[in-house]
Amino acid sequence: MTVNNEIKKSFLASVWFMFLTFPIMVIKVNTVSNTVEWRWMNMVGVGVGAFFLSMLWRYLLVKKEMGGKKEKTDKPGLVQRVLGERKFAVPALVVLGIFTLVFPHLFSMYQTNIMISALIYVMLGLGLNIVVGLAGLLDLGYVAFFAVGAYSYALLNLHYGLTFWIALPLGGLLAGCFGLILGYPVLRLRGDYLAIVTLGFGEIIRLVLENWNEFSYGPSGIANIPKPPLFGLDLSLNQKTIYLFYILVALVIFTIFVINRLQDSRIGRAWIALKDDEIACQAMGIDKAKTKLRAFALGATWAGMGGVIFAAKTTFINPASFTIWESVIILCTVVLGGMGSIVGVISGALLLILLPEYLRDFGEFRMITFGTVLVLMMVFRPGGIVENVRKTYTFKR
Amino acid sequence: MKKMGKLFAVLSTLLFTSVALTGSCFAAETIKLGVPGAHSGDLASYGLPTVKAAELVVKKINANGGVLGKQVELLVEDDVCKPEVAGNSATKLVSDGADVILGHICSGATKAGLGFYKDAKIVAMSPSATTPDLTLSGEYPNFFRTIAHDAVQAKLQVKFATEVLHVKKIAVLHDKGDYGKGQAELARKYFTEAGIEVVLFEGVTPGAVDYSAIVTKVRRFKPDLVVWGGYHPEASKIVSLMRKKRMKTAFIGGDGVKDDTFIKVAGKYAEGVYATGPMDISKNPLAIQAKKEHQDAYGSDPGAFFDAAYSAALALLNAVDKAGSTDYDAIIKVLHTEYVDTPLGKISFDENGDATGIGFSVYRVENGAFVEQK
Amino acid sequence: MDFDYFTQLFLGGLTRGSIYALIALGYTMVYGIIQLINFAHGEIYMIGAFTGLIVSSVLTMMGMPALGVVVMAAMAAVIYSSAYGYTMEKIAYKPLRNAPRLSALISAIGMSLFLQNYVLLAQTSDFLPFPSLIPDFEFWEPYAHMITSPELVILITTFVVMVLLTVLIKFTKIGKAMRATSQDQVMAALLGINVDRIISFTFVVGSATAAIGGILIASHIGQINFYMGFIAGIKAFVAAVLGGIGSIPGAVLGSFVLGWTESFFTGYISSDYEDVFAFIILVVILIFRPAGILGKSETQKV
Amino acid sequence: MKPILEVNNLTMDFGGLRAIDHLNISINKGEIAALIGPNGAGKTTFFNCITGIYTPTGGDVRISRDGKPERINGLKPNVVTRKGLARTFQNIRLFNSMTVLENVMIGCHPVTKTGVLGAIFRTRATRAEEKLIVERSYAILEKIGLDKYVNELAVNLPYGAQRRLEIARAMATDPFLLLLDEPAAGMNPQETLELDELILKIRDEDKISVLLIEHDMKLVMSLSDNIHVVDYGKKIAEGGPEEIRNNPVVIKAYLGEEIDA
Repeated sequence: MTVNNEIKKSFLASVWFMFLTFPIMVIKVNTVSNTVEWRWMNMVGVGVGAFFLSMLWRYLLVKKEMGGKKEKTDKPGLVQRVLGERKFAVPALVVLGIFTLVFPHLFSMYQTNIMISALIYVMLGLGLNIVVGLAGLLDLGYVAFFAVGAYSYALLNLHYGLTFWIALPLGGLLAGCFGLILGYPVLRLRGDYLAIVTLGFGEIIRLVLENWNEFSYGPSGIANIPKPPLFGLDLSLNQKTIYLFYILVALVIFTIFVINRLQDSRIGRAWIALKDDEIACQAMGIDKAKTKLRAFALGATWAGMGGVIFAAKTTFINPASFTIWESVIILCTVVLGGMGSIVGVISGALLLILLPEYLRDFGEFRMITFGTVLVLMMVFRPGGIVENVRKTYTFKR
Repeated sequence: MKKMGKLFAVLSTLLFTSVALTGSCFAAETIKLGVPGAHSGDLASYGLPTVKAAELVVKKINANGGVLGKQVELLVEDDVCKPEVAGNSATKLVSDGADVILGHICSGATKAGLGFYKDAKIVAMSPSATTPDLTLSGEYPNFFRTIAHDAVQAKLQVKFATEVLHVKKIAVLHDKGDYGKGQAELARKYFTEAGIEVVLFEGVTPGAVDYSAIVTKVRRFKPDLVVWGGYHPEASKIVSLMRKKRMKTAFIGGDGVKDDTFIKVAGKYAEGVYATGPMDISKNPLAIQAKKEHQDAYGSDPGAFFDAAYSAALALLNAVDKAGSTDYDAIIKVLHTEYVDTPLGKISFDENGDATGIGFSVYRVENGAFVEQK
Repeated sequence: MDFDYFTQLFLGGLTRGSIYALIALGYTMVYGIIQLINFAHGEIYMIGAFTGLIVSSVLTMMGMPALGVVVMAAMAAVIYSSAYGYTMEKIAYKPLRNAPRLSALISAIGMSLFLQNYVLLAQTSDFLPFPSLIPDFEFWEPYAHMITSPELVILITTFVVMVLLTVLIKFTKIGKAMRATSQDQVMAALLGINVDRIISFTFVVGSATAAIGGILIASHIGQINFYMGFIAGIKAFVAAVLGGIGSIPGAVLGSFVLGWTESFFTGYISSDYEDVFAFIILVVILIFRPAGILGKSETQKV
Repeated sequence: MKPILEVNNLTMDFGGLRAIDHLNISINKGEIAALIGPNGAGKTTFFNCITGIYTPTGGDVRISRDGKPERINGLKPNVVTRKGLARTFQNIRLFNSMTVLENVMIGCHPVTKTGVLGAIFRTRATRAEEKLIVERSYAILEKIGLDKYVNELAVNLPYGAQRRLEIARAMATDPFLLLLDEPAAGMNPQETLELDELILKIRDEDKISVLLIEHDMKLVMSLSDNIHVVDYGKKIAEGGPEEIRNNPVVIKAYLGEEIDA
């Protein structure tokens, strides 16, 4: 009976999707001969595919429902348990460390290069995690600060010849100031209103960079940004890439260190309190404005530093790299990975940046696969890959 | 012991793959033609025709026995026209052992990719990157292009506007992009030098739902000519709206507009629009053939930069063939010295890397086709 | 002369605002009912335009008279967009009803990417010419330099759609159920309202207005492309927030304010910074009215 | 004796609606006072006005912690809390994604001062402060009887425990006056009894004065030194439990007109 029922449902789904995809999948107007091409095979494909996929879909949903029935627990997941146990954590970290160290030597420059991209996004993700994951402020214009960092390095280098190592903290600082400037007027806004205003801010920065030629060289961008120097040595491109990789690894470790410390500190707790309940948070004596601004500024600082590295990595920047899509992707890394969780955000960033790169073999199906993965991940694991777990305290008494 | 064996196996596999990934040093079984460009996102329609051109050229060459007795393989990489992605595509192509590169599409992405190719000693040829300093700066000896750079077009537009149209004042509009704004600025520069007043210089937002405000503004300034820097979709929106609003002001665009899609999209409103573009090739047998190949294979007319891409693919593979190897210096030498027959005509490349033999002309849309103006 | 110029910019802004409004209505309705920023809403509008194009080309080739083509194409666009909206809700949002709100947002972004690339793969990456379904009316010729016939049709259609929507929501049974659901889903369910059906219905109606917008704009600007939904979608979203998201008159007013802002800024200052100014207006309005122009700033119950 | 909280002519209007109408209330040191009245009488609004969540339309709110009176209306909620007024909420507002202990640690926010740099470098001062607040929070939880839940997420606690956690959290802010908004709502008789003891303990051991809003008359009568009755935003009676119990105005307000008939 149920089997019959399931088949009936799948059959209906199949018919529905054949109807749905009919004009776009089946009909194609040939503009040369002005004839219509009827691609009936596509319809058959859609029908058969929808039939089986809808079965799988319902099966997985039922399975998820069963799993989801459990009360929300604070039982740590596998990852946390492994990391929590010293006897697993230490060897795991050692292996990871060694792997990271030899990575650029084991793999080609291309692999190192995309790993650099991925690590930049890890930094950005962790930075945005402060704003969205911890403080609960939905920021859709995070890329603005990234752009500020990148342009700081590019322009300071171009005009004053400042090197990477000076530009790195300076870019971070400047972006942090922008974070304050943006944060101040939007303190009163909540939720989606905040999201749209930050989105607007991101666009404003990009448009200014695009239009103000005298300042930013407009859409033609700034080229020949130097990679970080190493004691004046003359490095080959490959060596420079490897060097940049190591710098980035160090910075990511530093970021993890900082965020880890922050989230279990007085500051971090205030952020989470703000996210959970703004009014109760204030009633606990926490200054809402200050706490929000702090989150904005710190998050922006990290984006700024990410931007400096980004400029050093690509050696050429123009406003096209700082569109709203970048903000969206960074937000995806945070939510997909698991809001507030460091391990989660790192996995999210690696997944989202490496996936499209390795999906290059799918060629034209790359982006459609990417979109599908996003939807599926959220439907079947809405909390993200790794959910955040709060620190536990022990008392000897 | 068994464990050790497994570990060893894993390690050696890792090593092997990494060597294989780095190893363009192995004698390649095929000649690899890298095709990086925008294949998804908002600029995909400028990148994909190049892939199709490369596919057609390679199919034909492979059917005739390939180059140097080897089959040609395509390595298609999407760069979404973004510099940072272009850097990754470029390193991927280098790692995968591409021998020559057909791309990138956008100037920004090209700039980002060229450094990697230069370092790896690979020749790159773009069908569409028109920023002048890519070739004129002399920084990239490995860069070539089968399209004239923007300064050539801008000068031609000035000449045509002053000598044929006798304009006194113009409005310059652009799409704020890398390509469009670059063109517009050169136009402003050369028109001003020629003593023509530029009454309006503004960018419009590509993809906006409506341009009536800017069109109204153009009407208010009463220019004799609107010079457009940018691609054809925005151009056709603006022209259509101008005509719908009963404005008869002349309109001239660059090679981003000289595209049959423009006429198709703008329809009757396209009539009378001027555009500069590569010399008329519609009589060139190779061009006719290329177009036919595209129609047969894909059931539609070729898209933007198709002919330039087709020619670039031919020029690159011809250079490999003539050079007798995929050696960098040999290929460059051939490109600079030998002429090759392409849909664009018989072309070679000057010391900067710009194609010679591809002249530019001004066209006017007459009865649904671009007609060369003498 | 100057007054003429002002009038033209005013009318231009009105047209632009109408277009935003047709898309923003869907955003605001969906938001009102499930508090989701439906990022893929712009894609529904794009699909409406594509369906309209495909159907009208096929019918024209079959030799149908122009008026029939217009009617059929518009109907097909509305039906298919609604179907896509309905299906999208079932797949990407319904399973996430109780999940964190950001997860639903990411799912919507995934959906947007999916639909864009689906059309890119199944159809084309090229710009396609869209037939101007609306002819130039002869009686309108004297005014055509001010506002073209298609623009006139856009204005009228938007007005009609808005009136119909208001009637639907204010005076019909299902409209009442929609309002109840948007106020309190649990309570609505307790009162015997089928919440799932109401949400589906909202998506269907929102998609239908987007589809109308899709074909109107496509025939106004004469071309379509798989990417056309993205920017229009973002702008409409801004408009919806500007007016107070969740509020239908707010979405319309916000759209007009945005349209006029852009139009007058372009006309009197510069189109270079047109969007910058649009966003600055947004920020300024939200600073003084944090819930948008017509949004009710909900005082939180303490 | 000087009052520690003195409210004079407090008025609060929402649009045309007057929620609080020239209310006068004063609380003395060491007192447990109750604010009672029918639903919708403006009790919670009163709390919101004196804790800074609403800005009153008129009137004065003064506190004096060490004998020095200070006007606090119009101050932000967080500032009010820092001055020593702590509150709980009628509709429980815990930080659900944090553990019980962390909820109380948040309450310690006003008494600590670690900044961003301190947190990053975990300076000696920071470590000492962390240690201090962990211990202090734990001590409060022990007192309230929630120590067995220390590492549970707040959201997973039973209802009665959540109410008590709100009290614990408020106490952590180091107040001199605790404002409890319906602390016994939803509790069973046993829990209410424990709450009764707890409030007395807070007053006697921690020297914190208490003002509570409550509908459980048994609790109010057994605890309070002084009871203020409000209706329609106006004070209708004040006095000790016995006095209020027998006040006809109060009976009328609670039971309506028909009692007289």
